[in-house]
Amino acid sequence: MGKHYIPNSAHKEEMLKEIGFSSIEELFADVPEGFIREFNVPEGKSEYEVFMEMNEILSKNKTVLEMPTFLGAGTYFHYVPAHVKYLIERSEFLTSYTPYQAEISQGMLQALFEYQSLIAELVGLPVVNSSMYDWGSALGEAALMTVRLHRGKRLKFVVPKHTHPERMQVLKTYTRGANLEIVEVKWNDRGQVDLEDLKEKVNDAAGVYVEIPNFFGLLEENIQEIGEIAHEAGAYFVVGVDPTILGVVEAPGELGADIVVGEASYFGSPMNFGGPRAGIFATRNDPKFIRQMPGRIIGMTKDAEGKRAFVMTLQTREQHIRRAKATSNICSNEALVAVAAAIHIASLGPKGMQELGEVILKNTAYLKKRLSEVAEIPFDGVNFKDVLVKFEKPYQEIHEHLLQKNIHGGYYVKPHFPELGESALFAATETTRKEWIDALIDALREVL
Amino acid sequence: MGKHYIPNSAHKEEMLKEIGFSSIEELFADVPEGFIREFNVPEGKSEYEVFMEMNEILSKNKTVLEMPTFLGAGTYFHYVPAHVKYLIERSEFLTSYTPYQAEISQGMLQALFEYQSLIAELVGLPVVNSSMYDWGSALGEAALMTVRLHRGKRLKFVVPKHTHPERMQVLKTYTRGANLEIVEVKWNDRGQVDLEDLKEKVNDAAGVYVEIPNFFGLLEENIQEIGEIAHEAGAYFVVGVDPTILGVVEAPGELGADIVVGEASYFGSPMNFGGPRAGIFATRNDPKFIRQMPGRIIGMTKDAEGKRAFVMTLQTREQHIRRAKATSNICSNEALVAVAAAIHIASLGPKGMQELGEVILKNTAYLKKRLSEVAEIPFDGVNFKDVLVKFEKPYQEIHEHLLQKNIHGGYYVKPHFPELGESALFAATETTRKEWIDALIDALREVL
Amino acid sequence: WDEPLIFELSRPGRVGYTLPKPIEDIKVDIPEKLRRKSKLELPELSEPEIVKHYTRLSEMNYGVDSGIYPLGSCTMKYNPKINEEIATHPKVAYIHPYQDERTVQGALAIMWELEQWLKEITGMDRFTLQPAAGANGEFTGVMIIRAYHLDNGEPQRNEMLVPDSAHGTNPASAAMAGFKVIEIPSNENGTIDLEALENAVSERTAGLMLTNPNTLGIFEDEIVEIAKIIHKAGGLLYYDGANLNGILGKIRPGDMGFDIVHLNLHKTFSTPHGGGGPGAGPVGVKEFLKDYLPVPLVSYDEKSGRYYLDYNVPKSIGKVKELYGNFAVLVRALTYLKIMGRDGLREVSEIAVLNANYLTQKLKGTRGYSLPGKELRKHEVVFSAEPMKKETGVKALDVAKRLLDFGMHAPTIYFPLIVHEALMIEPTETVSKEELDAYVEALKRISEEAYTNPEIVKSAPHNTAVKRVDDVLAAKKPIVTWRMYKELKEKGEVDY
Amino acid sequence: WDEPLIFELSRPGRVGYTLPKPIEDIKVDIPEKLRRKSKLELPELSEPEIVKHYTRLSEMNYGVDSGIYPLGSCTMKYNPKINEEIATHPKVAYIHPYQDERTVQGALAIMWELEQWLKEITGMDRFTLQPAAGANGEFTGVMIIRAYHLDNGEPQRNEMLVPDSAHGTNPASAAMAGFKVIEIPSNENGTIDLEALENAVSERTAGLMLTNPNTLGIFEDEIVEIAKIIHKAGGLLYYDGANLNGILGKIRPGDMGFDIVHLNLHKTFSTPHGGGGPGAGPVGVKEFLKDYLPVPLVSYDEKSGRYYLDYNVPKSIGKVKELYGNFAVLVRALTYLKIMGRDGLREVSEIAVLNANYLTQKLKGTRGYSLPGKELRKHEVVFSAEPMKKETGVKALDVAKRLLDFGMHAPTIYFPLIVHEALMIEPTETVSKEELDAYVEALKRISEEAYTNPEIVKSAPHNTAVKRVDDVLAAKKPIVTWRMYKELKEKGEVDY
Repeated sequence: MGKHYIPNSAHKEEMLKEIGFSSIEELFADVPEGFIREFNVPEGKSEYEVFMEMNEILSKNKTVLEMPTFLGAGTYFHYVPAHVKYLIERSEFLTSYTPYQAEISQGMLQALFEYQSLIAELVGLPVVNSSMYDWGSALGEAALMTVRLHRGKRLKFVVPKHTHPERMQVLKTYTRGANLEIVEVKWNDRGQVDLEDLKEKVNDAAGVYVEIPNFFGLLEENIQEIGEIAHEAGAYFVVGVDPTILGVVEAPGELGADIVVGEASYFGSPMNFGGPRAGIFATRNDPKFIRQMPGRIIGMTKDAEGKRAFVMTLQTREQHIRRAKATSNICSNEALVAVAAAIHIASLGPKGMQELGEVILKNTAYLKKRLSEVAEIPFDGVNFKDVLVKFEKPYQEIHEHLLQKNIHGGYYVKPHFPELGESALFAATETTRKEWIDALIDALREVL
Repeated sequence: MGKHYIPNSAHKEEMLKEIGFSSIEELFADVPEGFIREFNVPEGKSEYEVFMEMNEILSKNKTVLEMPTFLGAGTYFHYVPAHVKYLIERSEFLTSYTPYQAEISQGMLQALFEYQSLIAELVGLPVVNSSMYDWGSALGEAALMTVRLHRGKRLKFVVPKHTHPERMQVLKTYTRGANLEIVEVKWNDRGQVDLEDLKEKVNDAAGVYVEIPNFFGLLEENIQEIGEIAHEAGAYFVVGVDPTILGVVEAPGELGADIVVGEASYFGSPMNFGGPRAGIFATRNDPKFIRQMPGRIIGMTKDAEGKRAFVMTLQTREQHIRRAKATSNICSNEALVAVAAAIHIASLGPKGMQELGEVILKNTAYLKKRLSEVAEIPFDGVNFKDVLVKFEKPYQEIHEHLLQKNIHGGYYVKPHFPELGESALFAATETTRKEWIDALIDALREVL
Repeated sequence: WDEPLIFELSRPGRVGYTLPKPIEDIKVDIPEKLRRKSKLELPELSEPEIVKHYTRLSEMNYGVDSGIYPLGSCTMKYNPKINEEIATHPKVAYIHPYQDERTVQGALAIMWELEQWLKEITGMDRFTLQPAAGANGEFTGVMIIRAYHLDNGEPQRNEMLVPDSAHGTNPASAAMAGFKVIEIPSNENGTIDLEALENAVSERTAGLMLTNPNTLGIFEDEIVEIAKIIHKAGGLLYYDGANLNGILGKIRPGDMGFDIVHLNLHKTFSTPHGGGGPGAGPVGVKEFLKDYLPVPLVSYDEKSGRYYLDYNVPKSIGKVKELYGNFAVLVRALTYLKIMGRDGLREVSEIAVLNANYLTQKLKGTRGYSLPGKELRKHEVVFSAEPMKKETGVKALDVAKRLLDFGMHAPTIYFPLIVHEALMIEPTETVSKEELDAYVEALKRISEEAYTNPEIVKSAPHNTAVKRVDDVLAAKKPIVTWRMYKELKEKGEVDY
Repeated sequence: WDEPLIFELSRPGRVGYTLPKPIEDIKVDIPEKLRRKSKLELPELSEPEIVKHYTRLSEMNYGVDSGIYPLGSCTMKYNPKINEEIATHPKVAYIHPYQDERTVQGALAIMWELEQWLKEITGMDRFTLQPAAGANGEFTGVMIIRAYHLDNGEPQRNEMLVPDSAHGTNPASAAMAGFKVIEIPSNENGTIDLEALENAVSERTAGLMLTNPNTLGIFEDEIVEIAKIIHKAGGLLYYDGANLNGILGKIRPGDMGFDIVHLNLHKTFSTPHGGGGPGAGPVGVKEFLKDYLPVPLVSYDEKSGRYYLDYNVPKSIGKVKELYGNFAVLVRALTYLKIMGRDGLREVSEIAVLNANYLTQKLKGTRGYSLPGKELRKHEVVFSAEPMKKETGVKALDVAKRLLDFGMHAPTIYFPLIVHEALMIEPTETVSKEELDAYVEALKRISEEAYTNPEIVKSAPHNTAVKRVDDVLAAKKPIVTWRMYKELKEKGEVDY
């Protein structure tokens, strides 16, 4: 029953006596009668029994190590170097709280400062917070920030219709309280944001959002133009980015973004069935922007002896001080996930980042080429990770056949975008192996 | 190719230049011509590729978590609490060397001192070294020590014939150089050391050895008598012990042992296909014994300011000082395995040790009871972990049937002791589950 | 020691990685205007250097495994290592959230089983495990309240009541959901002032957000009356689970009248806090609110014996986070629950409360610290250093910093806001009597120092890697990235 | 800081474990005379306390991840974390050595594949992976030499030649195998004196144990002649693999004429040393010696595609360790080899040698340190502090202790024995140029101190958790367990 976690279980009477109580019940004397009850949950077990139980339950999962998997759509099988996991499991990092006491938390503070710094280099904006929950919640916060930047006078936020559905849902929930209207812009026949449609809808927008790459896995070719359209209309330009692309694609900050959001956990974390993750949030070095930023920020300063030191800063924006007027309600964030990302990014360095981007581009191109042998690829353009494929047959049939062949096919897109027909996203990363793709194409040929 | 482990790969020319060399080849100029060659091994690979390769190879193992397993015979499936593994993987422990520089190695030194201390409490002898390679090599060293204690004047070492075959083999190899004669004592019809036979053979012996429990899993009932017989003949008494029994069975030191050996890795380490392990080596607090001890020993002392400190001690016995005249050639031992054992033992405490012994005794008794329903149990007495079972049919047939039922049967004894017929050792520990035994008995019924 | 920034350790040419080669060397043309042209100024280090850097940084950090960490309202209990072993299992790490349900039955079973435990522990009827942290859970909860009232045709219910002792996230979350926040004062006992509450409720009342035990560690013993007032006014009662450790396994929020609950798995349920996250903030609701929960829920189909992701939530507020929550955190919590069980969970709150009261009684009466509110506490206690400040000039902050010198983590300070110079101490059940005694000793010694040698306290800490950190400077001259630092450094505007 | 002994942290009643209940509550009667009656004085602690204790102890220890660790002849290179991840995989941990071979094909494949790598790397024809460490490997090797000569009807070959610069394990292992040890002197170059060797060989010569590069870090450039002398005399040439890092991937012992080789996987092959073990010391032999190897070997049956344990070794020396060796260590080494590959292994020795020579040249000429032997080194270098000792009284030991003050690990000292006041420095390939520069700087600074303020060096270390440790006292008054300590303490014989 876990008594091994509770040292003073053995000293109840002694301690009670020392403080003049006669029983544990007395310590709960202020609880109204009838509230204290027996719970209907199992008795405690030994660690061994639970180890076996959890192993047994987990054995029912089939991992991507056991089964070639072409799922992407916002979650990707990247390889995380072993030293990243090893380092973040060190208990001084793992078991610490938010670094309220800077003097004994310099390690975590510096690691988070480094995370912020590394993200700044990647996204090309110098102000970065120490993480949001994920890309989706970062997008929600970004939208709200554009409203604050407009002092609440603009209540429209423009997004491509082909924004990732999960993120779109989070965005909508996040902005409902602020009565923000989410306006969707069409895609054109190349699967890219329709600039004409955007121009029609941009008026009075607080912000305009675009993703690199977009939901179809395509590089949006007109990022800069979209930013210009936004800025001309007085809207702020928010870019969402998969940061693994940033060794080969220009930093969004250089492309005109006022706010950059994205997913940091693509570095340093395994997929973990979708969580934990960590949202990137970056903005311009401008007091107006900084004041409106959500989330924890680590800053550099000095100590009483003039030595460099790190500390949580700009806290007057935050909930524990500003309460109802805070820039966000966020308190716990995803610090350890951010540190893992930092270690991974630092391990890659500039050369590794570029190489990673190139390997993924090439593997995606190979997957696309092979898929085009057996199915329709509706959109041309450059793909990164995801490739939209359109089938003649109901995709569920294809999916079943692949499963039988011990292959996990792609992400079914029709439920979100019925106009695209029986289409699915198939994804490649640096971990994708030629023999997997060969087996996929063989299996597809059998069923198509 | 692993350049990520080698920081200066990037600085070859710069460094060579600084020290006045023009090429790496020049650094190898003293190597006779023709020796430097290309090796016929594969090119280096990325960490991800090797991760996948090793995973694939390992997937061909079937673990005891996947398959009820009744193998024991010197290696047992004990459960190791997760915090043990977690702690010994901390890099300050894991990546340190033998603690030559005491001032920056107090952590490992104290942990090993604690290991020695915990073992001393278990075995009832106050002098313990910081580990041998395993039980078998500790036995070999113990035999050699009894010879040294006799100044080489006795060259006979008496052991039960039913000593574990692996340990017997190691003992023989270890003592061959010293021309020690290994004399085997018969077992009686209860599977215990035959005292009459022992008395006949004990003359001029340097040492007499016995195991708790013996190879058949039985408690030798006459440990004290065996010790007395040894001592009367002027021989030293060496006891080998499975330390997991010592919460319920008297400490060998209290039963008359001069030297205790055993396997420490039953605590703190998983089976690991048989290694690493750690041999226990303990003896009396008597300068005569201490001087003849093999292996590293950690001692308590003080530092220049009078503060308690720990250090490797009694090194004049050892190879790096004594060279050919050392008490043993051992240098690297099994320090981390010993620390793991210490953490595990400390976690159990006196109550846990007793409980562990009792649970194993009871589970073994249950296994024995159930096996007796379907086969012959040749020896009565109290079993701990192993139970010798004798079948009418060739055991290989039975083994094949069990395998087909996803059960791994016991250890086939006939190759070592043909006189016992088609017998095998089946083992239980605290990890054995009722449903495993039920399945085993069902499967045995089918084939017997 | 001083550890340079990783950028300062960089040497051109070094690499800390190996990547597999591409499957085929296809040339891919990124449109010219999108090709990266700006310099990617990342550090260049080898793996051994990276490992040394972060190993050293870790050694400059204090965690639960380093010593007592009695941060009030944070429940910094021991994080069992078995949780880590299970949660880092390949069968957890290497599954994709969009896998066919037949290939992730283990993951879904874990989520489903965790929900059953949480339901029984809280007395709620349905849970979402999606929220990533407490505040994310609060937001989920108040969005449900919002949706419920709108659905009931009561759009005027736009006022959220929050006690003045509440966590800052409560008003912040309510505000994010579009509510007007009404603060309810506490009485001299440290609990909610019933009269003020009566006066505050109206047809505009959406609900009340409450922790119980509250942030003073005091059990809101008038909870039955509170619930009546809120429910009678048509509002909903929201339970902030930050302090559940004080009643775990003994008392259920659902039985006390709460309609919605969020839990902090990284507090009460022993998952590590990771220096600020990841946490997990599941939200449970009573039956009548379950149709508002975020999608998807995890359901079990008895007929097929299969777990599945249930998107059939008619009035769902949508999603508050991508996918299904911080799954690896959920795994840890379930592992913990199975080990603790009914008997263990109850032991948790009993010993947590014993420890807090032991500390309270031992420290009580020490010069300089007063004890506002009722004496009997649950899992935590709030002392005030106001007398000390008045008499010696030593502030709660100074006390906190001085504690660091003794190798102990400080309590939460200056919270709750209703206590001046607050020292909010939550020992949890996983510290030993000796640690409590040592903590009391340290606080007593600091009191002595304050009255005899206040300077030593005011200038603390003295034995830490860095001396007192200047947070005013940090806010005045924000440097939050290497890029900003370099710029200021080049301009000669910083000397650190 | 000071961390009490775990016994001193004990409090009656605390437990740090949970055990499953027995399957059935059968009463088992242990014979009265065997029942434990003596008290089991183990400490009683909860898991959080145990974790804190060992976390603190670990923080009082220096490892490869802490900084430079240039312990000569120990090859303290970086231990890649991927090795740990693979080696702690459940498929490694949870297999029993006596499992049916069909259920452990993965484990056997790993051993078999590792052997293929080691064969090619050393130029040997067959390997045993059984030895647990270097010395255990040496013992295996010399036992094979013994068996070989006996088998050839030459029982008189009972002399083992060992250079005076050899590791202590060489003579110790030879003696354990029953050999008489004959020491061969080194010449002024630091290599074997050929003439002395010629004079030493006879019909009693069993073999010569040699490291190359030797313990001075110098390549035995007359190895061809050495091999000829030994072989002509009827002896065998044994290669001590401790220094293989100096020639890894470039030169093979087998090509140089060695008949038997042991390797230290925990040195050259990057497996961690664990504070003194576990290591692994595989032994490889030329074809004509393979029938003497310990049982079992791992073989592969092409026909069935199956790996198996091969007990068919006709003249086997038996076993030198239970079972098959330190398997989990073998897994780490194979992981390393696969990542490094042909190109990486060569890079290892090239950079290891570059680093050692860089350090040699940078330090050379510093007052107080002389450089005995040839200048060109391989993986390590031995300086002598004899001039310093003569001129200032500062000994090699003092230099070593002073280095600790700079947060650096000391070199091996007083070894090899042929160099007085030896400082044996092996940087390995995994340290950076800056670390080398800092090390040279520190040694130069110590030299300066020795000549200006010797006391500061002689009384070092000053910045460590404990000051210089009294090892004379430790040997004079041996206290090696808590039990011994308690006894002496009770008698008042110790004040620490």
